[in-house]
Amino acid sequence: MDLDLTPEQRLLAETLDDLLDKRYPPNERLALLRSDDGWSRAMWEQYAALGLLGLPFAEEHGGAGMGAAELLVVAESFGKALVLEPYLPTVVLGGSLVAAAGTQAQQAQVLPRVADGSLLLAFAYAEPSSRWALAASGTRYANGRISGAKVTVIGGDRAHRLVVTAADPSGTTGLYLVDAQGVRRDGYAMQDGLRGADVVFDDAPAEPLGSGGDALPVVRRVLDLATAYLCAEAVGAMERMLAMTVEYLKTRVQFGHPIAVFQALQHRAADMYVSVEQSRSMALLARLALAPEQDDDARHLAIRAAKVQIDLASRHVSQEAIQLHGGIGMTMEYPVGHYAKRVAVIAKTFADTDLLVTELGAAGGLT
Amino acid sequence: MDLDLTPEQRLLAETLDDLLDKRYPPNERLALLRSDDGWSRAMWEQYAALGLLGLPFAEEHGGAGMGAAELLVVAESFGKALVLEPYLPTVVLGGSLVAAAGTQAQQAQVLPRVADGSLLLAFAYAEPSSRWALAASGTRYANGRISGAKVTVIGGDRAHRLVVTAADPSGTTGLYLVDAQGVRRDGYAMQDGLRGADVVFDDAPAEPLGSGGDALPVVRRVLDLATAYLCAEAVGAMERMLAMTVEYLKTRVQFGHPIAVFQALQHRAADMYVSVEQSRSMALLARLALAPEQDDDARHLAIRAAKVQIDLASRHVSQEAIQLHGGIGMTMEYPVGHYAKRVAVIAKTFADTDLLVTELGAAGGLT
Amino acid sequence: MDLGLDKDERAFAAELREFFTGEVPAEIRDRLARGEHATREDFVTSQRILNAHGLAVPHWPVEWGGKDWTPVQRHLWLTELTMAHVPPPLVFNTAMVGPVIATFGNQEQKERFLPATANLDIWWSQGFSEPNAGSDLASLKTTAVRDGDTFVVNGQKTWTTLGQYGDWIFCLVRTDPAAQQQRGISFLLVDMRSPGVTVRPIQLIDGGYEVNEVFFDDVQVPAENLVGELNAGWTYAKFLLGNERTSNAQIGLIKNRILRLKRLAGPLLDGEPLLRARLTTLEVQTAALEMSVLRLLAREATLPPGTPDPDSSVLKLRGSELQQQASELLVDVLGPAALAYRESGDVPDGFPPPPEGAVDAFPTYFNWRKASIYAGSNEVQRQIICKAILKF
Amino acid sequence: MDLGLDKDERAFAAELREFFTGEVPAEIRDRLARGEHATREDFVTSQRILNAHGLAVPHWPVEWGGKDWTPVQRHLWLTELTMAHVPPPLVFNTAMVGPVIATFGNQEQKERFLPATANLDIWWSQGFSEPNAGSDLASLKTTAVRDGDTFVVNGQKTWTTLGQYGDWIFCLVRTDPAAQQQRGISFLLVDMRSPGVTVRPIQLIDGGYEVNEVFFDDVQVPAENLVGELNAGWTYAKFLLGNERTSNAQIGLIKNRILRLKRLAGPLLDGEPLLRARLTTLEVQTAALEMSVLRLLAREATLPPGTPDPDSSVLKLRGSELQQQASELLVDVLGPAALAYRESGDVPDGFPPPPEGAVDAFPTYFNWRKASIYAGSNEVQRQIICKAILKF
Repeated sequence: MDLDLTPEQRLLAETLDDLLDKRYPPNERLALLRSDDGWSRAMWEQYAALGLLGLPFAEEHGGAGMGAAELLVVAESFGKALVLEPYLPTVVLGGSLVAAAGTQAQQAQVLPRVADGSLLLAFAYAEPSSRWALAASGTRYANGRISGAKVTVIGGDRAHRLVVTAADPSGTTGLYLVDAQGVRRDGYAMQDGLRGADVVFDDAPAEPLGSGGDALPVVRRVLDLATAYLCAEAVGAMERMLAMTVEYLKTRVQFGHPIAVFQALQHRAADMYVSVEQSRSMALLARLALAPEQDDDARHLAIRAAKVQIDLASRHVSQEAIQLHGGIGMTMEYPVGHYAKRVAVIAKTFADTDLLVTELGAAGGLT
Repeated sequence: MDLDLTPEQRLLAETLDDLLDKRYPPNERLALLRSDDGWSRAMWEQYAALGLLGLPFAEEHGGAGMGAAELLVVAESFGKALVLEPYLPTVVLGGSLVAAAGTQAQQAQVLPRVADGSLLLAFAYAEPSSRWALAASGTRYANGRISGAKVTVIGGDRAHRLVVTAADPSGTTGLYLVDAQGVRRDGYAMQDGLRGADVVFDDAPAEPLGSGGDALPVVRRVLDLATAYLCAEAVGAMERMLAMTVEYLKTRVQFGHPIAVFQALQHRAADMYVSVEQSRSMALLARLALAPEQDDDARHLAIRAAKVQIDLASRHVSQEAIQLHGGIGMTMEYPVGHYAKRVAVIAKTFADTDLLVTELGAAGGLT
Repeated sequence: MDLGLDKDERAFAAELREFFTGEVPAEIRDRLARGEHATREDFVTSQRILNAHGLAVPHWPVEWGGKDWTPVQRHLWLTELTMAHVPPPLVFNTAMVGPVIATFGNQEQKERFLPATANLDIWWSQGFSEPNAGSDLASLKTTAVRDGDTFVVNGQKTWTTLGQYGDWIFCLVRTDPAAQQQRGISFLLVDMRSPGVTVRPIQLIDGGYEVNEVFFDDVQVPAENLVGELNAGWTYAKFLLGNERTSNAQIGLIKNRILRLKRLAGPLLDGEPLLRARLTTLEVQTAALEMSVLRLLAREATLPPGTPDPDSSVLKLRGSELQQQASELLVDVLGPAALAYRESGDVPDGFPPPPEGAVDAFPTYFNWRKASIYAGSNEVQRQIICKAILKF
Repeated sequence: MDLGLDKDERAFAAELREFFTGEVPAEIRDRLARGEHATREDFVTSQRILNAHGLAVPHWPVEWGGKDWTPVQRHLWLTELTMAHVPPPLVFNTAMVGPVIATFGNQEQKERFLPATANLDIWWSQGFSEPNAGSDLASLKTTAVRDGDTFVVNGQKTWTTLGQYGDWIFCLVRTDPAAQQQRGISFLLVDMRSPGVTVRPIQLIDGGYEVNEVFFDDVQVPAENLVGELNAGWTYAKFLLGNERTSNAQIGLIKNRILRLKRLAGPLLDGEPLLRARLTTLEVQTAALEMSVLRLLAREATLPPGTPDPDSSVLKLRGSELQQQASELLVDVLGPAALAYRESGDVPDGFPPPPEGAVDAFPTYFNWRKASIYAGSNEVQRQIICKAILKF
């Protein structure tokens, strides 16, 4: 089996890496992080121009009609540059949910505007005490209106429309489109600087997405895609942390030598390399699992297994990256800590390692 | 609080260490290991002569009337030399059970003969599928007779009398004295070379120990003492593994240098030291918990906490000791592997780490 | 587990506990208990209350406000104080420059500085590390050139904790550029309000401003501010760093964190066996660390002051690891609620309030990565241990 | 998880699986499945069956019995074979000396040795390590002195795995004592029945005899047994050691162990969340390792034979760690039932039979400590990785 990227995917990766190397140096990223939006509208337009914002959508909806693999290429490049723009909430979560569950009319209404960059989406599912559960309970839909509260909505601060889970009167979790105008939002930076919001719905007008019924299977499927996206992003971030650490070891002089001569540090850098490589392998497994011919359950297990590996590895790599840098690695001005923050947030997004391991074990593992 | 040994305890430790340095060099130990008994009758007489076999028993029963602290001094010295004699089953388990639960007559009958070295005991409680449970189920007592099977009876191959847990007709677990003549035994070496046996009771004559009733509280108390004993023994073993490793690093030459110059190995030796020191601290906690004024529940938690620390540390220390030795560390002819085997067995004696951690957690931890 | 203490020691600890909870304002202690940082005012208020009761500098010489306590008593003082969520007496004052001045300073310096230092009338900063002198402190480059009655100081210090509040800074400066490494370094006290001193706060990845760069640009320092002998500063620095053998374990802090973890996790633990097992294992390891502290204290009396001890490195190493583990567990307990970065727990009307810990879980995790870096990185500690056990 | 394979590769694997389970006696495979060691006879029987079907040495040149397979096919061959509990073709024959003779030997050597080596008519042993040349192999001291048409060999080799069964041994010997380190070493084939060869088995801590010391005391070796050029043996050894980039991961072995762990643990796992979490994590890490194997195989075609690759070190490192973890988990699953040391599961009449795994759990744990020591210790592997990433 060909495990490599296709030439087109490779070109996409190179194009993006070039663009981000130029347009996303750490100091400019830091300025964006401190800006009002927290990210760059200009970059967003660039992504639209490159076709990234419609990458997975059908061509009839202004998309490029590509598959999950291309999304993961974007993710890894974005992970390397620690991109701040709301690609995950708008394209990967919101867009995919509309594409998967929306009626033709909804898709035609939403997706072209996502693809051209004029519409930002977010997916609101977590509730104040739901921890990692997907089913809606405190947010309720009835008669075209939603009431309740959602928390930690990634990209929820600037999204124009929200895809929202809510329990209908029968208790079934459905998906609804809600215009952000009709809700109250408390926007904030997340721990990694990316933006999010808590959202209060007070009889907010809501339109069922698609034909109704239990939305949890489609939510699970889209979260699997988003989890694989996070895995690829984390691999990009880990690769950079390793590269920065190696570079630092070679240039930082203490006791009259570059500290790379100290064998204890060498071996720890080697262990970091091992963690990165194993993670790259599991990100590949996640990519393969997303092939259309795989069945949903096998895909779900494989992607969640990938996340376990990547969360364990990224904790190891990020902690060692800071440690081997010493004090400088703990400062906002130096990039390595930002990568550490991003992977720490990824490790707590959609599920934590304990939950993933417990559920995998209960399902009988991978075999 | 004075955390040190008393001068008398220190003298005991020095006397024992001296004796064992002389009488228990690794090659003689290896010969004993391969002998029929698996240990030395001559050493047993020595221990009797030194008063070790009656250490914790009342003077009226030929004992020295000392406390648990002295037993732990013996344990640590025995751990350093990897002593093979059945001190744990005879004195710490069997003797203590008789002392704690036996009638005056039983104590008078058994303990002086333990103290003078003429009587070997063992404690038979584990059943084929009981895993770590203490309650007897498959072994049943009625009308002065026991039937059933016990497994992994430490020292059970040579013991003259067995202290046995069995369920009486009401299902209560009691303690019984059984003459080894009346049972069938399948003796074997354990994984660390110390001896044990499976025992089948086929209407074996049995005498209730003490006044009957639920024996589990006294069993728990004695196993707490024995667990503390194992902790001290493991600390002695770890100390030796560290010392051997340090010595080896300083003398083994590769690439033109003693391998102690390699910083990656230095740091791993340092981490071994940390593990040994933390274990020593927890062995001390276990010793303090055995003071008569402590209540049973606090003692139980403290000793089991000590075992958690010591099991984790001894796994780390033993694995690293072998690794840093390389191939030689894996041979029977070299002592370090024998220490590794002993601590591996200790980690699976009376309870494993998972069980200890789970029960400690369920009890609300240490505070 | 206070099995390592005798009856008198327990009574001593109880008395201190009563004092700390009774005399230090609950408002301050509650804030710290909630995971917030002590403000400058909190430090000052608390240290002055302690000082008024003779409890700010118990380890100083009695004539300068110290107590003739045993090492265990001093340990209990710090642990109880921490566990009562009292802001600790400023370590730069009480554990660092104070003992140096008391031991090596002249009478004028003692009279001028010690009472003010004990009462936190002077807020001291530490000027040791430099951008190119971290683990390798002896390679420091900040110079002090004698010019008549003054030294002229030029250079840069970094990682100066809470330097933004500093009144004075004690510095290691190179006074003999020709001398090798550790020789030629002196211990100099500098008024931070002197012209030419610039403090630049550094933002850390937790979002806070805890450390600073301090720049010296032709700063004039009266020669009388030299402590001890010229070019003997390395000795004083070693004394200072070797002085606190057990406080680096920060046992009170770790125990506080464990108690808080249990409180915040509550019934969650029953359904999360993996989390509970990690927490329990942390508790066990903390008990081991605490007993290691007591063991070292027990032989402290036999060691001359300033003697290094490998077990002191063990305490630093384990202490930092356990603090970090505790900080990770708090993130685990909070879960998704920890993801939003918030300055406080206040939310607009009608929004769900974040649970306790949501504000500080991640920042604490990020911030405490420092514990294995500062005060002699854990790699340096391993090196010290090696040296002791390999006898190289 | 066979997500990394395409349809053809899966079919290829299935075909092999069918062959292995159909053609290799169940009696042998069942014994291995129960955790017992393969006997000498098992190795011979199995390898001859494979050889008869052209499946013993697929990675050799086609003219000597090899197959023109892709790297992935070769990997599947080894993995399926292992997972079917077939004793692997003897690695010293098929992966070590065979390829060296096929690549560097002369025609006479090829004809004389290769067919017999493929068919296990000759049982080869490896004579590389010496008591003072372990990780530092280049410091080896065994000498071969040319004397007319023979070499006279003196010295000692050690850690010779299964050397007690050996017919011949391939040795690294020093032929030019004046040359530095790696230069001056030759690759020599020695008949172990020659006078002066003594084999002494070494008992390992698992109780078994797997490795040996081999002593050479004025052993006469015909000069025609020199492979390749004099003093060029280091090159051949490097070729030999660098030849197998992915088999060191031993992925089939680890997967077998995981399957067995699950089978033996059974319902125990439901009540032991900590154990189950460790097992699940091991499974995840094994999936990562397997995918790493496939990634390296995918680019194997682009690497010249014998080129070292840091990712090969990653596979060795992780493979050995995961094997060791699996062996620890088996001990955890057996619990107290693992404590008795038994040669077999047979017990006297009326005694409770030990559960499956009781016999081999602890011995396997002890034995597999070797995995991080042999074939280039994990410290050496880390050094190789460092060199590649630090580009020192």
